[in-house]
Amino acid sequence: MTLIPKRGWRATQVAAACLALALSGPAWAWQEAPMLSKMVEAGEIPPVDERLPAEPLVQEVVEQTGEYGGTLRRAILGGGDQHNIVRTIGSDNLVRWDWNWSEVKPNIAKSWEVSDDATTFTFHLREGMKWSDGAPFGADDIMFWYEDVFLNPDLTPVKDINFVGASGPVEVTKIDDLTVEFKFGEPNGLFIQNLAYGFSYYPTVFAKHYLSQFHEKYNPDVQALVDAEPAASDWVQLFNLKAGPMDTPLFWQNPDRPTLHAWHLTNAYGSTDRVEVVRNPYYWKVDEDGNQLPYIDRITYDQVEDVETILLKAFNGEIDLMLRHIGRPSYKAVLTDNMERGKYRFFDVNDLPANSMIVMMNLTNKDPVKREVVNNKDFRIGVSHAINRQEIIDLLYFGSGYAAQSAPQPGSEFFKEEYQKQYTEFDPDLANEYLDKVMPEKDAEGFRLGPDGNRFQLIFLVADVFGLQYPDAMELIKGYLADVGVDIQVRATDRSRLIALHTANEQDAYLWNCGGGQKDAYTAPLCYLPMPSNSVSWAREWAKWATDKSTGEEPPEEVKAILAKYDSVKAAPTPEEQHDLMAELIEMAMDQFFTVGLVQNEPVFGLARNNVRNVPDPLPIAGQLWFPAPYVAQVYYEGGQSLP
Amino acid sequence: MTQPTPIPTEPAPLLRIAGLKTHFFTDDGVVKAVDGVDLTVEPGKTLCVLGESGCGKSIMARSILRIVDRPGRIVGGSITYRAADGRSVDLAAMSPTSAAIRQIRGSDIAMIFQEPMTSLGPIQKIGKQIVETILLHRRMSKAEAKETAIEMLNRVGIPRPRERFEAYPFELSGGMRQRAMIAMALCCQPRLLIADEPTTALDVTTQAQILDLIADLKEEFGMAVMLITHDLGVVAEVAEDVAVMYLGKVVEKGDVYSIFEEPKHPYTRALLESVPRLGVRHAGRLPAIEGMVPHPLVRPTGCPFRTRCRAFMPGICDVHQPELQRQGRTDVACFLHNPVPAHG
Amino acid sequence: MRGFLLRRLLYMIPTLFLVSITTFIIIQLPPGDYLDALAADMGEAGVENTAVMEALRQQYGLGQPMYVQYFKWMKGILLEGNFGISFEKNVPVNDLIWDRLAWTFGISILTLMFIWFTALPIGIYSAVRKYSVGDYVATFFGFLGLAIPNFLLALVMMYVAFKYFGQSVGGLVSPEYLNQPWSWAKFVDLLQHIWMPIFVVGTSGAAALIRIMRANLLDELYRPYVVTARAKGMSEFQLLLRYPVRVALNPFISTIGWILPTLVSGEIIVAVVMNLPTTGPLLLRALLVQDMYLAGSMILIVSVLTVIGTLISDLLLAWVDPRIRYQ
Amino acid sequence: MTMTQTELANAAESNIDPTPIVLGPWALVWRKFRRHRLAMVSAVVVIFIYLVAIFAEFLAPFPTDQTSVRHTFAPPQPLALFVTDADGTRFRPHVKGLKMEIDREAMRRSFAVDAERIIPVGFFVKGYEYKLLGLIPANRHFFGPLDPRDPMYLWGADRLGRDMFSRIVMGTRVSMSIGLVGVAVSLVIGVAMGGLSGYYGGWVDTLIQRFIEFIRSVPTIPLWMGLAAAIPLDWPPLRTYFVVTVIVSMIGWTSLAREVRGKFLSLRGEDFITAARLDGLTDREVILKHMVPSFSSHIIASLTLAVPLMILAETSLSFLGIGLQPPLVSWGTLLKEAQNIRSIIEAPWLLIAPGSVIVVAVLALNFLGDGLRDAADPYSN
Repeated sequence: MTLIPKRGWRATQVAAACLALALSGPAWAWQEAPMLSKMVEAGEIPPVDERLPAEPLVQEVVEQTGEYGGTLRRAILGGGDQHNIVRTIGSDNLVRWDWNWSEVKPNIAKSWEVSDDATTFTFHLREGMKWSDGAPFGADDIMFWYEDVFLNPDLTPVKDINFVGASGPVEVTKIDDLTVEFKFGEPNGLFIQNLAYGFSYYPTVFAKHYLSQFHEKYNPDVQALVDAEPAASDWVQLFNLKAGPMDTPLFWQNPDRPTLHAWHLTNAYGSTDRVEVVRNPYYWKVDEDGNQLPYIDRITYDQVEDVETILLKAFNGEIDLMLRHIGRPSYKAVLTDNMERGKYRFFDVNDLPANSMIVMMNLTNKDPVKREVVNNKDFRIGVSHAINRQEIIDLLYFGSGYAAQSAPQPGSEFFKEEYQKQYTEFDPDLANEYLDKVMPEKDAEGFRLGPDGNRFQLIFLVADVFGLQYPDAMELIKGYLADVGVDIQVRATDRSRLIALHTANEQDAYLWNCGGGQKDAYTAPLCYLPMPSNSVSWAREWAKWATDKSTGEEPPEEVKAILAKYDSVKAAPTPEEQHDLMAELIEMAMDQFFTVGLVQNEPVFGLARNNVRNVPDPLPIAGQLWFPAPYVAQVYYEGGQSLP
Repeated sequence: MTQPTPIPTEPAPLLRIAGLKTHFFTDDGVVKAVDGVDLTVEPGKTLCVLGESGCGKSIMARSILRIVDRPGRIVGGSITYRAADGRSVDLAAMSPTSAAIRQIRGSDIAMIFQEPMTSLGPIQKIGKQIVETILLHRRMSKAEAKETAIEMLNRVGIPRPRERFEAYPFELSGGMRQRAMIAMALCCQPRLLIADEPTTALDVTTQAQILDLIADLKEEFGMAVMLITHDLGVVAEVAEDVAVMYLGKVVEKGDVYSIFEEPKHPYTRALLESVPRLGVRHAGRLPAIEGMVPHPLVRPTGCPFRTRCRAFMPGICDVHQPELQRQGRTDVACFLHNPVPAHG
Repeated sequence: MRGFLLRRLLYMIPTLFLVSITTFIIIQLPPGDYLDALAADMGEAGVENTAVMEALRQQYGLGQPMYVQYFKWMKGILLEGNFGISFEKNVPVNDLIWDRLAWTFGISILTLMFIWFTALPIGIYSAVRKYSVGDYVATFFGFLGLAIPNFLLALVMMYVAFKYFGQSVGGLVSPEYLNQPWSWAKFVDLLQHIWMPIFVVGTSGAAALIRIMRANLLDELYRPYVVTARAKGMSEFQLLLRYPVRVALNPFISTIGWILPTLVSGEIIVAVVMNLPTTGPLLLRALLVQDMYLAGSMILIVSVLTVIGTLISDLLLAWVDPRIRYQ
Repeated sequence: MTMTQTELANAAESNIDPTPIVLGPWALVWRKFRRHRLAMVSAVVVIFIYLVAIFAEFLAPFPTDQTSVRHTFAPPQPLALFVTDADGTRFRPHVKGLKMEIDREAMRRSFAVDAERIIPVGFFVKGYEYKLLGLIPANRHFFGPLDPRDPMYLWGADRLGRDMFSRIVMGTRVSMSIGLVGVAVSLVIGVAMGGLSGYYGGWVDTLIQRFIEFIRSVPTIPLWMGLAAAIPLDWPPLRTYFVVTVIVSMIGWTSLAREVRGKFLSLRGEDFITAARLDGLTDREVILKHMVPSFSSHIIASLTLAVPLMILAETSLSFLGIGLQPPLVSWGTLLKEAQNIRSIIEAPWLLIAPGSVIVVAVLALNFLGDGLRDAADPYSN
């Protein structure tokens, strides 16, 4: 496998050199990392001018121009922690969000145009841009993805929702080697936003020169490769193995795959004690002084089995920059105690979902009695008033955070205090009043009887996720609800079982969080309307219906109206229209009060060694926003290496 | 030991036990298993120690070699052994783990036990166990030791000794095992062989063979034998001298003819009466000794046998302890024969 | 002896067959499959990607009925020695486990040695000096070792190592030696780390062994053959080692075969806490995410090891104890 | 010797000193056991622990789920017996109040002793309501603050401000009963299987031995995980608890069965068993009347030694998150909650308290079992 990129590089070397000579003016004098200079001297790679595109992305730095060198040390859990890598190096799409998460900026595409009706999007690529193995990157790679991967029913049995409009999948055409056009059958006003989020990595991760060897269309002898690979039994499996999705471990298990990322893998995730990534000599970003990024030579991820070990490593100063796993409120105190020993500081992380802790009651429950009750808004209001949010906050989060509904959060363009505060006050009498409207009868033990005359009982699933002590919260909630006569049973379970149960629509209720509190209200309004999702389901059957009218279950009119409104948001061509329609949608959703939000956390935190610079502070992150990935390239060590 | 021992006319004894006391300090109290035993073993002679189970004869024998298990301990008396070079040592004064006593064990004084099934190491080959003993006491190479061992196995009447050398104990019959034991005991040509009920676990024919073997070997090696038994038949067959023990004491001793012809102690008499004899018809049941051996922790006052004695004399036997005194041809400890001390 | 061996080998076949089926059932018992676990990982990271799931469902062939999956798996193992692939690591199970099994065996053997070297002398002492102060002390620490849950000890020791020795915690080598070729320095570093898991895993094993040795030896210590040996004039130490200890050791020899499988799967929790590159964490992770073939293969291997281990134990026992051999 | 034995009957009439009373086997066991001092002490400890388990609600001053916002991670408060003030020193058990400060930056609460504030503690105080032995409604507690709303954290408080002392006391019931129930399950299966195997021998023995080998060859943790995960989620916690117990007992029965088999095998050849058979007793009678009694003391000893194993197994299960679930409290779940660096550093009592209780209980049970085992064979030595 390693031979192919090399051959590819040799083949393209001449052409690339010609292009560079012909097209790139000598206006810039690029600088490179010392480690790359050595490689240039040794003849291993071409000089920096030939590696960079004609117009590299000039990356604004957070604080100041940095220094080259150093290894960024992190820890990675033994399995399932691919987002650890994704969020440090993975996210480099056609376009990106700026580091305040306010505006979409050029990235791989140096510019783009949107047609007036918001159906056609034309992207201009950077001339002379190269994959991490030195092979040129261009429109053909995007077309390879589109024609041979995306449209291939074997490789893509289900199309990613971001590239599908109401009338079908997007149409992509190559205008020339550096220009591609994405065309939808109807207006798609959110496309550029979507494209800036993590998932939309697809068009720019399929290196045709490398991956075509695994594709039956390009390699008639692909069966030989299949036979040589014990983990694959046909070419589709082989292709998936070599070109897996970035948000699964697969992507990070193929170090041979060329990428456009700032660092590339030297070994596969999961097979050794340490995953190591080394700088991509062809990375296409420079700082304002013309220094090729990234500043930092390599990143190591030491594989550990237990979060406790990561903490101890942090105390020991063996973690240079990290927020995943350790940025939890409960670790703040011990991390504070060891700041001097570990020589690190904290930075704020703006992880603001619509709500950190949401009671999601299944509105499409299979049990008709439970469904009838939870679909009654008065019941949900009653539940909401019965919960002592402040006590939860005080007990679990040291009083940091505030009571809130699942709604746009402060800072969001849709924020309204009335949304955030509705039904959040703790008032058992009021709760009883509302609940009496739904289930006035009680049994001998004081628990309310359902419409069928039996004690009404909901089984809540709870998994210990997000480091937010959900199981503890659930015990408290159980008590609050018992006080107002609602019998709930708590069943602690692990995450995967919880997911398995709710994707089978076999749950009554569970605790989770929900995106859509900030800018992502447009693209991930998971708690404002029924949407297909792996982890959020309060009305799974309606969501199914919304994507495919032949499946699932038709929702009531009010819900259909919200779904229709979202279609109109997507169709709106201008940001202003989008905003207005989205605001209307949120208003409708708030009135429906689908889910009961409980707590909004204060910003969490990340940890950086004292000489790690250019760390965005506060750093916004969200489920879709795979930060800090696009901005790690401009992080550097003062002194060129980590503190001893 | 109020009287000085009469100066023997014969050569000095091989082993002289005087006032030996071996007590067991258990949680429930002190068990006086051996409580003042006086014995002598003459060179080249066979002494039979006779007594019921639990009378302390085995403990006495083990005391000689100092292999009494804890919590047993010698608390008094002496065991004087006259070595081949004529010097005498007091075994009772030695430390049971000392090199000196270890040199005597197996080499000067050897012992065989009543359970040939369990007295051999279960998972070591017979030959190895014998060779081990030889190498402990004799300076010779392993090969020589092996030859000696095989020769010894042959000598004790084990057929195909070279083959049996490689056998494990469980592969042999009881008689063969006891022969192997004897071979092991005699491989260093001891001057005294202590045989602790060596035939109990064997069938009658084998018993006779083993006894014959011991007698033959005794002659051959010119060693003394201390045979511990409860079997009067055995005594009659092999003994030259006899000592009768009861509750940790020797109650009567003498040469075998005197004891059998003229037993003086009521216990000795009772023992002899309880043996069926050819040609003697008993009117009813064979007479047996009345009563049971007292509990070891509850020793009777005065004469230990008084609880079962047909000639019990109140006021004498339960007050005074009889001492062993020469009466005619035997030594006996009984107030029927000995003078009663004036004061208790 | 040959008949015995043959019979035992024959018995193994149905046992192993049963084991393979049970293994498969065990890994299928929990509801859901690997993709649910993957979805959960993604969901916790806030990632929503429903399209990916469908593609992967085909990739892993998870839609097929259970017996089909079982037969495919068994066929691969029996005919090609192919244990299937790990869903999460996307490499053949074979590539993943042997390395870790080697580490596991290494640590197991060292632990075993640690246990034997500490426990046997203490156990012998404890039996010979029964009810002495030393015996009470040994007994007390023995039971203490049994009573402290291993993972508790592991965590506390790690914290102590971190707090007072400033040692880099977790794993068997310091971070700077990860992914490095073997060198003397790396080996020394390994020695500095490896004692901790050996100690933690060893304590409870040693504790149990002390107790067993003491009990076994007490059974043998007052047997007539010991008296015989003593009467031969052997020194106490010599005869102790040659006779009663030798016999009392038999039960241990018979457990050698058991040790490997228990250490492979028994110390999972310690391995997770201490971050050891052994099979334990791999197995646990595989079970948690229902990485079916990986988990199944490891359980199967452990089970086979147990069965083989039992056989080896029995053979060893027959070898060291002639009484059994000739039965 | 035969002569003494035949005379046994006549012994009484002759001039015999009082012989010590002949003790029955159980009395002998007891006599031997009593001498094992450590085991005696342990027996007392074990009885004490079970009493705590039985009267848990009475002994626990607070409900296990009573949270307190003001006392998360409150350190243990020492119990003082005397009050010294202007009126002199008087006997008045109390704990000192706690002052709490929040450090928002480090997200922690720190506590200082408020020497001014005395929280009087009394015996047989009123508190939350419960049912003694599950039957008798009551609200008196052995001891506690006179005002049940006052805080008293003798062993500190956990992350939700719950009283560790009460939680450990209540956890005793679950943990200790898991041991007992688990052992009972093991006993039934183990004796039945071992008995069949050892008594009949032959193909029955082979079959059962293969089965045991098979069970033992399946690694425990995957087996546990598989079984635990297969428990339907809508089962109430108590039923889940029972199933977990059965799962835990899976580890016990095979070794017990082997032991029983060994005993059966050795007894089978004994004369008294042969005699009983020749007397025409059925197999069942032989087993129950003659064989089981002759090794029951051994079985009891092994059972005692199995209980601590079960307790530890439960902690392992809890550690893996597949054991008991809240609101059930066991020592294992308490230990699991404290299994993190944060607890070791910030609230070590969360680890120390349940940890030492487990160690003490397991130690006591082990010593007890050891003593029983030593005493089990009254005729040895």
